[in-house]
Amino acid sequence: MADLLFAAATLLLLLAAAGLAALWRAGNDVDRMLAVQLLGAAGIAVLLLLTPATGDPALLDTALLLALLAALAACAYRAAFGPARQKAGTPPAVPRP
Amino acid sequence: MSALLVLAITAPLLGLVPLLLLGPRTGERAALGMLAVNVAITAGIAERVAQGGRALGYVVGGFAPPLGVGLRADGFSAAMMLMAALVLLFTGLFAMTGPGDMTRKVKARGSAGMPATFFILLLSLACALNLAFLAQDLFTLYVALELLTFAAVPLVCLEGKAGQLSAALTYLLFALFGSVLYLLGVVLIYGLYGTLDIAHLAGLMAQGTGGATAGAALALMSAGLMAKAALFPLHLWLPPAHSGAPPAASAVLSAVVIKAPLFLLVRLWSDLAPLPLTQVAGPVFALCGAAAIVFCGVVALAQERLKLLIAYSTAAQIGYLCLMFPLAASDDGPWSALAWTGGTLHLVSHALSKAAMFLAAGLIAETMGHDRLSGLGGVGRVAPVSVAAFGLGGLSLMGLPPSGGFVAKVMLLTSALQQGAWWIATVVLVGGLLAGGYVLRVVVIALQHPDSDAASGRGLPDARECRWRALIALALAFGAMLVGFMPLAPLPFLDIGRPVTWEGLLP
Amino acid sequence: MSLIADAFTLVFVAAGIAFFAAGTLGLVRLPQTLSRIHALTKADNVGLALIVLGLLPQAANVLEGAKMVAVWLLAQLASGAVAQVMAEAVMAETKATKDAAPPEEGHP
Amino acid sequence: MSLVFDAVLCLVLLAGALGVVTTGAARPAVIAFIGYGLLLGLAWVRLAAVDVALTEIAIGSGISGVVLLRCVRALPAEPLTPAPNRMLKPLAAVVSITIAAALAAVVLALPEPAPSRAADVAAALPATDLGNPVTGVLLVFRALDTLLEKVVLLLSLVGVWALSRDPACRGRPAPLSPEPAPAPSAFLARVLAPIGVLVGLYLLWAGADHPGGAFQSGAVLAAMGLLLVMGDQIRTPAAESRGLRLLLLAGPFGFLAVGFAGWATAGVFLGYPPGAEKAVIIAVEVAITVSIAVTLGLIVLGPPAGEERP
Repeated sequence: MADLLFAAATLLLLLAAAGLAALWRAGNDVDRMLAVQLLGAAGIAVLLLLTPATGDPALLDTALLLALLAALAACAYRAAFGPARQKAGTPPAVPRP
Repeated sequence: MSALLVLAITAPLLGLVPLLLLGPRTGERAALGMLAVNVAITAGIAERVAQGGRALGYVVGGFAPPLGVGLRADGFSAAMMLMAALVLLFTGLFAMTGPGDMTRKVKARGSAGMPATFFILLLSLACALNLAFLAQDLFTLYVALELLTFAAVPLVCLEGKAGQLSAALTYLLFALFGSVLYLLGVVLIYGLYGTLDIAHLAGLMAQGTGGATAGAALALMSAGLMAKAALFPLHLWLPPAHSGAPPAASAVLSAVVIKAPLFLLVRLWSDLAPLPLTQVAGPVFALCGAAAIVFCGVVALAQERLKLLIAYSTAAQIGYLCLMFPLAASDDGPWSALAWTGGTLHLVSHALSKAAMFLAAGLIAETMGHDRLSGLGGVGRVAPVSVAAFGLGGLSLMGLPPSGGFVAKVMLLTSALQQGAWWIATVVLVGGLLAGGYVLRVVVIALQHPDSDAASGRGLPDARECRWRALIALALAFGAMLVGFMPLAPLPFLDIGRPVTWEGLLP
Repeated sequence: MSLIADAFTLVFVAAGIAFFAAGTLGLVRLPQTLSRIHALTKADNVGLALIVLGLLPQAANVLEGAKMVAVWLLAQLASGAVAQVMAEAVMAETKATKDAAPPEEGHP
Repeated sequence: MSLVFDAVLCLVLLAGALGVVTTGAARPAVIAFIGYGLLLGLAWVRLAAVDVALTEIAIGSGISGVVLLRCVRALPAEPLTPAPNRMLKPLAAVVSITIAAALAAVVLALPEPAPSRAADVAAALPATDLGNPVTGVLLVFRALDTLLEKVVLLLSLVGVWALSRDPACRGRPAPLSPEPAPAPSAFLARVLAPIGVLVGLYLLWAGADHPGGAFQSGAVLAAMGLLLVMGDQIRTPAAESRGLRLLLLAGPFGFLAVGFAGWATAGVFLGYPPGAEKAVIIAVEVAITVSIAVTLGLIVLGPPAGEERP
């Protein structure tokens, strides 16, 4: 069973990494933040999967912390790059093919 | 178990409470009181070590090393602690808000005392230095280095000028880089031996089980310490940081802050590393030291600003201690002991004289409104005491009698000649000549007739040096002179408690 | 009994991963930032919910299970709010740049 | 199978690190760094260092993210000076790779099994009533280091405050955002912060026997404080406030007071009173948690702006 859970965790990690890589090359900064959020969600799921796989209940606390602090980065991003600081000429979120 | 060791670390910290909670004047007085208490404590430790003829120890929390951490004062650390405590107290007195400092005229000239933040940093430095000299655990020493860094870097940018900020940032980056390297070395040592206590490690390392990994760990730690001590070629951060800081801050930075990593280098290679390894590493350090003496000495000669000149002189003088390594590690009985004493005395006398010189330079710059050498002609007339303090301090740098620098350099020279290390002897002499060049250049300019500067069209200002502050600088310079009255022989006090062991000190 | 529990876990975890995959695909393929935010929330909410549900039989005790549910609830709350924050950031940026291009259309 | 997971994690970590350093602009680099901190947290979990993982997630990914995003805001969009030398980057890469390879070789040469003090700690731990050996090492066996690290933290705040225009360090730090908080941020702060405070307190409580403890808890509390500031729910505090300064001093100096009290009760500095070890240790943990939270938060907020005009 533990092996299967590890396999699931590996799959999730690969999925998040793939999303990250794809958005990194083509996206703007908001998209990059989204990719990091996806990584955070996958990280929570990975930690949850590892808890029964390794039998260490303390991993749940790390998942809890990750869930809590994922929001902090988004909030900080918004506070740091409000429209007041927006440089003219930065392209908006361009629709991609 | 000597309680004084714990007090040496904690007493300076107690001074932070009034500084952060009460008004600046009350806090300042409390801070100065604590710096005086610190001198008393360190003097007490030195006296006990000398009386007992053996090291003092304290086991914190009652858990003996290697599980817990221990503090230990031998002759070498006691001497360094006392020196550092004295320099810190004198600088504190120099920086305090003195009589007449509150008048508007003085305030406009910017010579009022330093802000409360300065005293917070000064007290933290006292704690950090005492810890660096006392701790016997490589990780506790890392904590000491961190305390030192975080107390020293803000000193550079206290006035918040743009140049100071960038100098402080460079300093911070070098210091943190040094911390990382040091910590990497500590990790490797723990992975090899499973302990971080110097006495235990020295025993384990002497058995030669570590091999190349132990050497790599020591090299990493040394590189980190070299970055923090601004040893050539990692000295690039020092001149802008030390010359840009306010004078009282420059004085402690140059005199004592860089001495702690140097002290730890000596600890590492003379107390921790086995002798064969030290004999391999010694010439490398000596080469760095020689390069520092010659290169930074020449650069100091070319400086146009007084404070930068002194800062480069610091980078050069650090080199002398490194010349000591191959001489002290040669296993040559009395001659290596003489080199060891010479190196230590050089640390002490350089600290006193450099503090005096930076304080004097600060007063000169304050009186004249600038510190460009070309415009300092005749400054001896308006700032005679400061110029005297600068000159006396410079005497020690040149290595002329009677001064601490003279004794130290003669000891190094004798040891080098007796051991046939001609190139080291040459470097000592060349370094003295270079120091003579840049110190005398300043003194000659200061003693010129002011009219000889008529071309520039500027006379001397009406201002006079702040007399009581100049006297403090002069007292420090006289301290450097006093070291010069040591007999030219190995000092038994410095050898008390070596090699490092906990025998007889554990409860 | 344990076999049934394991099978239950496997089915639900697999389903959760499928939703994560769908979310990732959406994040990569959807044309506009706002719709990509939508995809992200899918992965966050449904995928994580299915995985938590699947893992519940594996929990060592009730407390552990409760903690898993708490993690999911917290992630729900956070990701929902984060989606709003990021969407607001996109709107603000688009508005501020005042580009001639009209705001993004609302369908993929 | 766990080996495959670890291998994938290592590869993703490497890719993440490359992403941070090769991304040209500052903003994407910082965003990548936030994600990289998250991955590092997973790596620490796999190294069985859950205490470190908690710290890495809270500090490396959480609080440093806020600091770095703030820094990016302060930077000009275009760098003022062009890149110094085209050869510099490849050179730095070569040097870094060489150092990494050398370190790897040296680490692989370490003896196996690694010598360790773990057995000593395990033997001495029951006397302290603690279940988490990490907390035991931090607060009992190496209490001096921990105490002084708290002073280091305080000093770093003093260093930040030294950058204030006002030499007496009065006034409030500038707000994190130049404009009023948008509604979603305010909502997030209102709802998430109370839960976060609960999580922080839980980590502190768990720290005595399980991974967690003062630093992790303090970091979470600081993050929640920053969230409240970013959501405009609270104002940045005034630096000269006596209460604030008492909170800053509570940790290091409360610990120091306990250390001195140990002289009276246990006969040794930083000893704990026999029989009441756990109670005193928890009291110390609470005090340092409060100080860590306040200090970290204030470090992120930056230097006070000077005395306010009435």
